[in-house]
Amino acid sequence: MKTQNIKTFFLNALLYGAIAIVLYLLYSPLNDDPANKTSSSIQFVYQQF
Amino acid sequence: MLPFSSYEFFIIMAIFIAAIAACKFFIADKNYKYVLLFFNALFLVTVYPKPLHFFLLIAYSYFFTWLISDVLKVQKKIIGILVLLLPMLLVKFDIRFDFYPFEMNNLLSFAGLSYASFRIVGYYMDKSPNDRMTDIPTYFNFLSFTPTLLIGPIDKFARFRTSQNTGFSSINEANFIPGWNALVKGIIFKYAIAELISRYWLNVFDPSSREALHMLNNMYAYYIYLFFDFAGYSWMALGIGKMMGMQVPVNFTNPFLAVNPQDFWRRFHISLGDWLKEYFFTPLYMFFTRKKSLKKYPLTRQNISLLLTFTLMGCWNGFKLNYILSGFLFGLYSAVHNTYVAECKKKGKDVVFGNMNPAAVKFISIFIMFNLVAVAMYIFSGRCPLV
Amino acid sequence: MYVIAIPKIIYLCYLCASFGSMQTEELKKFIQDEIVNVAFKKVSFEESLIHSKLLDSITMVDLIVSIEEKIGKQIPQHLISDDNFDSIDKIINTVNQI
Amino acid sequence: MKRIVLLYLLPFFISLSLVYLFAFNPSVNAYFFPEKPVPNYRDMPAYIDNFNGHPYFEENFLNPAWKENTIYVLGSSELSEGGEAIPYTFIPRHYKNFRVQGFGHAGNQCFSIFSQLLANTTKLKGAKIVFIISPGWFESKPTKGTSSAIFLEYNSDRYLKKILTNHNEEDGVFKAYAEKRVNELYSEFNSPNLPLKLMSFEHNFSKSILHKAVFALPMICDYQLLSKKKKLGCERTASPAPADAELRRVMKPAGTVHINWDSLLSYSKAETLKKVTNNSLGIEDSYYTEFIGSKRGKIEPVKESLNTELQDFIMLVELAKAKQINATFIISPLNPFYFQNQPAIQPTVDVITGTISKNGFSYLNLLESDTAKYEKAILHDVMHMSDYGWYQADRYIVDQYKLDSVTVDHYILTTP
Repeated sequence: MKTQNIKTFFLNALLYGAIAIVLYLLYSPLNDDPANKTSSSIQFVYQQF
Repeated sequence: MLPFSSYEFFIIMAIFIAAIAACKFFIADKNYKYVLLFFNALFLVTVYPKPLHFFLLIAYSYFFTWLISDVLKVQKKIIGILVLLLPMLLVKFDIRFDFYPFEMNNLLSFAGLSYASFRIVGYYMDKSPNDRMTDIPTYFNFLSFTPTLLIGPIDKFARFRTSQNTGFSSINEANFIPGWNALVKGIIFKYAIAELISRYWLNVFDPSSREALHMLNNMYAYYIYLFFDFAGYSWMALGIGKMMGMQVPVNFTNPFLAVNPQDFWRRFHISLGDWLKEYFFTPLYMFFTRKKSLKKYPLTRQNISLLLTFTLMGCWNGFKLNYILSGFLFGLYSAVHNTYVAECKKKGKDVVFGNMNPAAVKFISIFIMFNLVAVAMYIFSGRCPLV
Repeated sequence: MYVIAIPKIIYLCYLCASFGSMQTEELKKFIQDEIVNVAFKKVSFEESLIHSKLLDSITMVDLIVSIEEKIGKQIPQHLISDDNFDSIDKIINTVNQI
Repeated sequence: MKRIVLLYLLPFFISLSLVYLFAFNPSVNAYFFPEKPVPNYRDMPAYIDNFNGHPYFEENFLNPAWKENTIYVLGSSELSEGGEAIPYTFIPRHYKNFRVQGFGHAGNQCFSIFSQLLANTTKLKGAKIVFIISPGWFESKPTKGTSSAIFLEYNSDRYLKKILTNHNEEDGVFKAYAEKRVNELYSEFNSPNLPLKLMSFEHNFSKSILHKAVFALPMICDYQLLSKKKKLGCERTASPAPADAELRRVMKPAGTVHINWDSLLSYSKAETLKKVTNNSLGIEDSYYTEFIGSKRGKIEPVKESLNTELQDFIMLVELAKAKQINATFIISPLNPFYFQNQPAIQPTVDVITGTISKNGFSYLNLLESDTAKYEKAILHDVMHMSDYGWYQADRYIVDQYKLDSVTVDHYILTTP
């Protein structure tokens, strides 16, 4: 049980760290990808689906 | 601010979850619904755009459900449905009034209207004339539960109420951890995978290009993007819901592995598939089956019902050619599959694949289904230059 | 129009009366046979029909309509749900609620 | 509970703080997002359509060094038409040491202009600004106000940040208005930038104690990020031009001839009418055949209380007064032969002119709804001024800013 917990802890830390880095790279204000720029008009595809 | 539109939403949700969990220690179990009511209303009032519209829609639907089913006792469900859907139909048909030069859209449309309408009709259809109207807090929560407010899943009233009754006792470790994991999964799907697909695949090819390679790329990219984006939303809603003590139905289970249209709608946007099946397909097919004149043509009435159901789904998205066509296409897939199944039953053998290895049949089915769905979604997206 | 309706009503009353005396067991047997017709499988009274995916929405409606014809009454919309029709026992319960 | 905190929340916070350190480390950022050189000062062209495509002009907009000899003409679609008579071409060619800066394209309505000015409050005092007011903004759909897309074209996050961090008490009412309007547009923005978010949140925050409770934490986080963002160097932009830069651009007139406005006007009127032969509406032939034919327009007036654009306009005029802008207004015409119920717009125009006068500004009203009095040459289509129309505007601007005693270049004028 103890080792299981430690494993979960490290796996989670690794996973969350990886997600956070990906999100940082995608959404950093320095990333000037057009998709990262403020734009207008929202699409309600899901609302309509 | 709309739900899930920026990271601040998650901060607000974290505050809400912590506050609801804290209430568990001070407030009796049976009063969970009032706590939920408070936070749902708080979200609508403070964060949501056009809260008044939403409150009015809830009041409108509650009043008319009561009037039609309890007071007037209207037998024909269709009349009630039309009355309850009136706000949404006005918006979808873009009806204008002369005294106000804007489209009705401006006055009536607000985020979440379609999903609220699904739930309103669901409640009305499930309610028996002998049942009394449910209490207002539960009804309000059912329509305005924050995580599912904007993009579903479409819960069923009975399931929602059962879950609400055990609200506080569901806030525990056994629910929190799966909830948290679902939220993480949703975040990966929506904010990492879907965003990567959108930036580096979907938006690379010009949607108006008619070159086969570009169209194929657009088609697959859109389908895969749509799945990750939409499934991401659904998992996040499920996760946040669980952490608040509510069970939100699962909306996606590997649609890419679907072997036939029926299987697909049990994996992709499950709650919509169930809704259409229960409140549209079943009554419609029942109507046809009860007709003596159609007795001899079971296959015809099944296929017509399927086509109508999915075309309605297309219309629901909006009265535009691409939506209706994609709905019709989904209907066609289901009708063809239904005919095939009926033939197999009649002949007692598989009329297409014969005695082929079941694993191979499954593989081929998955491949065909994946491509058919991708085509229909491509048309749905409005990015197809041929439509 | 009402004149035409009278024999119909009398007939319905007769059916209701006969249903009251009809053995539940008979109805159960009937449903069991119907399921064999639509799904090619003989099921026990407790076995799950819908959640086990034995019946889909089409075969479920076929079953409901044949039950309706047998008992001479329509099953109202609000009673039609997966849970109410999941096994033969549950169907009997549901039919008794009409 | 212990399990949740240790196995799930703790790794979450560890990863969060790691990324926090990581994301605000200049060398890490420089590695992933290499710096791009910031363009230096470029000559301001006489006409700029928006800031979005030309961010380096932002700092030069209303540059105090040029205050004395620059007139700004702010408006919408009519400015992108060009031509000899348009003020930003005509005036610099004929008036010594004076330049006119045209700014704006279709859709640059009152709130967009309001917000551009509010971002530059310190530069407003005494600035010479001509507002070209289009009556089309105040009827039918445009009454909803500046669209979110157009708003973003003119109001970068740098401008919005200036509004947000302006704590000057006398600007409070304007700031609150801008926040309210941003909040109304907010759900239309995709991935809104920090100042946009904060403006919307600030508006909500001020509403009630419940709003405060909900928005406090997000706002703290966002203000934190906003202050960090500057350190990251996300706000690099061109520095303003040197004080003498503008003088190099001014055209020096060659000769000195006094403009005879009356003959210029009658000449251009006759020239414009020559292009109208196939219709009795006073619309140029090519435009008429391509767009008009038997089609007629209809004014759809909107009540004052529902007319967001009108509220925006009133705030714009009040801002101009409070900031002591040397402002004047030109109301451009509509074609009453095309808009057959044109008098319907008159109540709205009365509010506009009333607001202008009440705040002590002057205006030129070129709108004429009476078909008998309407001069057919003033527009070349149904709402854009012809050369004849523009010369009237030029004359008004020249009179207004007392440029009339200056010398003039003769080379484009062929007055009879």
